[in-house]
Amino acid sequence: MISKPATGKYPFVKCVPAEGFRGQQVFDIGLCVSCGLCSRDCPAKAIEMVEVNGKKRPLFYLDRCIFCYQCAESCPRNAIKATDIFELATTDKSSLVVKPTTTQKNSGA
Amino acid sequence: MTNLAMWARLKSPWVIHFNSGACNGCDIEVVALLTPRYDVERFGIKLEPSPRHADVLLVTGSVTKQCADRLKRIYDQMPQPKFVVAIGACACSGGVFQGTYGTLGGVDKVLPVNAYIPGCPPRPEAIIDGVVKLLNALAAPPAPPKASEEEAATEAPAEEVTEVPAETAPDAPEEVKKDAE
Amino acid sequence: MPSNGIDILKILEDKLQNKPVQIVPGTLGTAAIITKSGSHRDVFQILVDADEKTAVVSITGIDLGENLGVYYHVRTSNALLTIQIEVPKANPTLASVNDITPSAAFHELEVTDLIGAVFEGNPSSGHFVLPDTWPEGVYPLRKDVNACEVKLDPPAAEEKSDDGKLVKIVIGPQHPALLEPEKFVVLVEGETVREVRPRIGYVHRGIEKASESRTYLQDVYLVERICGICNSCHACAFVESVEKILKLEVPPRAKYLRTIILELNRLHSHLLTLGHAGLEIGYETLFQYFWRDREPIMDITEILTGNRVISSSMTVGGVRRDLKETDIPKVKAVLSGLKKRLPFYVKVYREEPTIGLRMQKVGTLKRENALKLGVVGPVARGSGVDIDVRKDAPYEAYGEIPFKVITYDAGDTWARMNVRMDEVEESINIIEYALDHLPEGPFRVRAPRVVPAGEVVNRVEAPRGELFYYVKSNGTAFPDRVKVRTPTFANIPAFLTTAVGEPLADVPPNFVSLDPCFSCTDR
Amino acid sequence: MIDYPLLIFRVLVFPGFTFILLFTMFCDWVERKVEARMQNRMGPSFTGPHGILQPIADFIKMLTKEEITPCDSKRNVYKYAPILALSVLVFAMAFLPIDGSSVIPGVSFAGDLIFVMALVSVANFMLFLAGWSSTNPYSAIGAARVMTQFLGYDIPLVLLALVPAFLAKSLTISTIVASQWLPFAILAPWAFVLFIITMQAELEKDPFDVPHAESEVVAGHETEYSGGKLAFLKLARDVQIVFGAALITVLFLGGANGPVPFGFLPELWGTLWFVLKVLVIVVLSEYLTVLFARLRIDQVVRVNWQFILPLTVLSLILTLSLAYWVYPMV
Repeated sequence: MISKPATGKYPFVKCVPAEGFRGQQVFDIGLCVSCGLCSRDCPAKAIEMVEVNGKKRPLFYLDRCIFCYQCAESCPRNAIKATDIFELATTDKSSLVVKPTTTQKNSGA
Repeated sequence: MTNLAMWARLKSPWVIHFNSGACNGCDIEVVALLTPRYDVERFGIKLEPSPRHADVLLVTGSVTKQCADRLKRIYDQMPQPKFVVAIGACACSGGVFQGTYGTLGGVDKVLPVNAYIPGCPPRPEAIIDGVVKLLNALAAPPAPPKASEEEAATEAPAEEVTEVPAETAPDAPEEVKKDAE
Repeated sequence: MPSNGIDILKILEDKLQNKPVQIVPGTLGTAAIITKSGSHRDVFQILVDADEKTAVVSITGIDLGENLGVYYHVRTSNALLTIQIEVPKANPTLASVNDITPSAAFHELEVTDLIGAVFEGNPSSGHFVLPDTWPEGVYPLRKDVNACEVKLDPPAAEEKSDDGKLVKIVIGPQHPALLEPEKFVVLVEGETVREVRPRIGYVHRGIEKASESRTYLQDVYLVERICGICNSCHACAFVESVEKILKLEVPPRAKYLRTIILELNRLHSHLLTLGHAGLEIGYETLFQYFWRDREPIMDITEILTGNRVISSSMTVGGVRRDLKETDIPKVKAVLSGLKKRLPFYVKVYREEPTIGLRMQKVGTLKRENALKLGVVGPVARGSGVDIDVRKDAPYEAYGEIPFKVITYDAGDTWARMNVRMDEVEESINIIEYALDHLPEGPFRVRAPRVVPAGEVVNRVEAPRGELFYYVKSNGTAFPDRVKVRTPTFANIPAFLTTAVGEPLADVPPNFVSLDPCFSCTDR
Repeated sequence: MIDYPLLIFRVLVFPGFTFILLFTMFCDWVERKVEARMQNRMGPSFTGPHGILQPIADFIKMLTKEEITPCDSKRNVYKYAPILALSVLVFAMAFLPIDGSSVIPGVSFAGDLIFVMALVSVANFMLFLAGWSSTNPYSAIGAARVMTQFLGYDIPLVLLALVPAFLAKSLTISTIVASQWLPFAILAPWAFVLFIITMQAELEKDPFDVPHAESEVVAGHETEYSGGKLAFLKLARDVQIVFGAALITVLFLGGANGPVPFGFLPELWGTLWFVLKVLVIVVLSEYLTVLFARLRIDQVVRVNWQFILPLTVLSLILTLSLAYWVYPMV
């Protein structure tokens, strides 16, 4: 009747989502051709094209993002890649806006 | 004394969950938190049925026009100090439903929000992470100017008993004609 | 008893020879029946007389410019008919068929609220799904209305109405028995329920309208979020509709993968409801156990699609992600693990005395009432009506996979829950069969972004029952009209009738046995 | 002569007020932990070692929260009912010989069993008042259910409490405890089982927790309460559960009776035995709670009048005959 609890150890043990989990996207500015397809196809209007050094680049609003990865699929140059970062919670909404910088690492939280 | 109160507050955040027009995706993840895999009772988090008992309001879903008023009312029914957590893309900003005629957008259009948990839906782990981050932010001295704490300090001073309209817990009672026999 | 083997079109043709009725076979389901207001009542009468399973699946109200189109989608035991009527926008009235088949009542009210067609004989009182303070005469689904700009007044204080000796108990919008905001005013006398008045629409987001301003590609994600529980079913129903208009053949591997994802959806939904029922009758342990065993299903959904809940795996032309050969053993291990636990749960549901006390003879829906109200899914099957879209009109790979349609005859809460209990096992079998017979080949084909003009209807068996989609395209990248009829919408009338006369304490178990999903209902 | 410092110590600290409250919170933790483990969960874990401080944290937190009084509540009743319920229960508890003698030495009098049972009813009535005074339909229904249930189950409860009284030939709690060299649970197991079931109903625990049916009446009579009053209301309920267990211990398990190894500090050992027995009952009752679904109010009432009450009377008759003809011979 009393068996070992089925409770996981999170948050004390890091949780590793299954391979292929749709976490935060990583954008590689080096591959971007400023086509704007990601922004056009985004169902949640979470991607805005902003000017960086004279070129239009995608700006991600993670608070709107529904993590469907349509942007990654639409991108002709695979500039948007998957990660399994999901611990994005924050007490400050403005930290959820991910600006297109040269190389992007985990910027959530 | 304040330390003790703070300790108790951090160790016993009772939550109430309100769906303000979500697709159920976030809601089932919130409920999943109670179940063996995640079991947030470990941290003293309890899901309370009545807003009067709760400390944290978990809101899921873009706020529909029909629900906005209700959401505000539930927030008003909660005793100070109280906190709001927006769970999921819809609660954070309206998500995929931005610009539909039935919704207002994120929860912050209606209430002061203390923590945002993006995701569609966020994993239960992400929700735990969000609550932990909220509690850490509360514990961090000096407390950052949290909207609701300020309100607590200004709007409800020394006065211990706040009068509220009769329409109280979960739903406004229309009338109590039945006397307890 | 007439059931299958009725040639409903022939009967109609025979009986409607002198009426202004035109029958076009092969469009919008089995056939489209184009008629005028007034004559449609005759059509309904013939259908109801000929086939006991006749029920209104949905009514699509559509803005056709000068006219309003009112399309009754009718299900018979072996056909899906669409009765098309046009009424002038200036005077959009037509006769209700509520008295011929009560299954139309809810749908007619919805059409009245959203597009403004008035049904004589089915008067609406107040808004049905729109907010209470929504201005009169503004119908959001009409093309000339910019509903986003409608400003609402602050809500008026709720007026106190007098119901004599009855006590009014308001369940919702925030109530522990409902995970979703929805209001049910229950009038009780002592502890006995005398009337239930629903007020749905708290989750009305306006998705049908919103889908008209988004591309087909974006709409897949939008309709998926109509309901987070049966999300894949919505996505599947929508992409199938688009594929029908495009006349796109989906590769067989994609069909099987879709079937697997749909069944995973059903599995987790059924386990969720079975557990939730435990919560409603105060059996928390049952809830915890079911949800514990539901977690592995979520894990394999994540392996397959990349998210625990909303899979986002359907796309026009196939699925977005292939199933890796290495993942198949993982999925199978989880399924066989669950299969081992099942007999225990079946035993609990069948034999636990307190469950029997709380569920048996609660909310009994007789077979004839189930037919009359047009309920769908496990609710219908719990009342002994063997309707299941997977069998009646097979889609995806269901035509090739053997499975049973579970029916129980009792019609009470207990029967409905047991239908789900048995369907869990069937679902596991279906997934295992699909995994064993997974065809090789591509998992998606490219689909054009612009869809030619056309209109289709499509049905999918969601965990809660028949999910209905009507999609009309106008030759652009944006759909002209998307109409969604969700299973809970069809099942709510059953709750309203069965709750009456029973104790208040029976309301929650009765209610949860419908597996209500309001984000579906309201859209 | 009365030893005042000792008396004050006994009333306020041990085995009086402080001890009872801390023990109640401990039992609350045990309950939550047992429930969690039975449901394959962990339960409170990180508030103190193994989460043992969780109930204290909850209590302190509720004390620090804002108190809201609904404006058309019956103000005074609303305000004092929770604290009265709590004090009545703690007072009743003071009659139970926790460490071998009652909290105030010598307070025990002939027939105090009846008095204690009456206090239980009064406490229940306070809980009803708490719900009734908050003028919320859910509270009102919850309160009405509390009332219905305790009116029904009080009768068998009192009748069953007479079983040990007959066996001990006394209505005095201390005499009942003293005469249990062999616990009455063994002498009259039928009454013991019935008493546990009835207690389960009296304490509103599953399968009889109708007044707390979340899915129907939200939080029942507690719905409107917040802050400190809620803290006392919840505490009163927890004390009630411990009190029920303690009553079972006293009446059927021989209270603080138990072997005293090494022959020193009988009070300490007595308390230990008492606490252990209470814990066993608490765990048992939580076990039942976890195992069953909730009945409907009409079913609860029907169970009482159709089964519990006749069985109670039967068990009383059986006990009487045994006590007068069989046991004296043994």
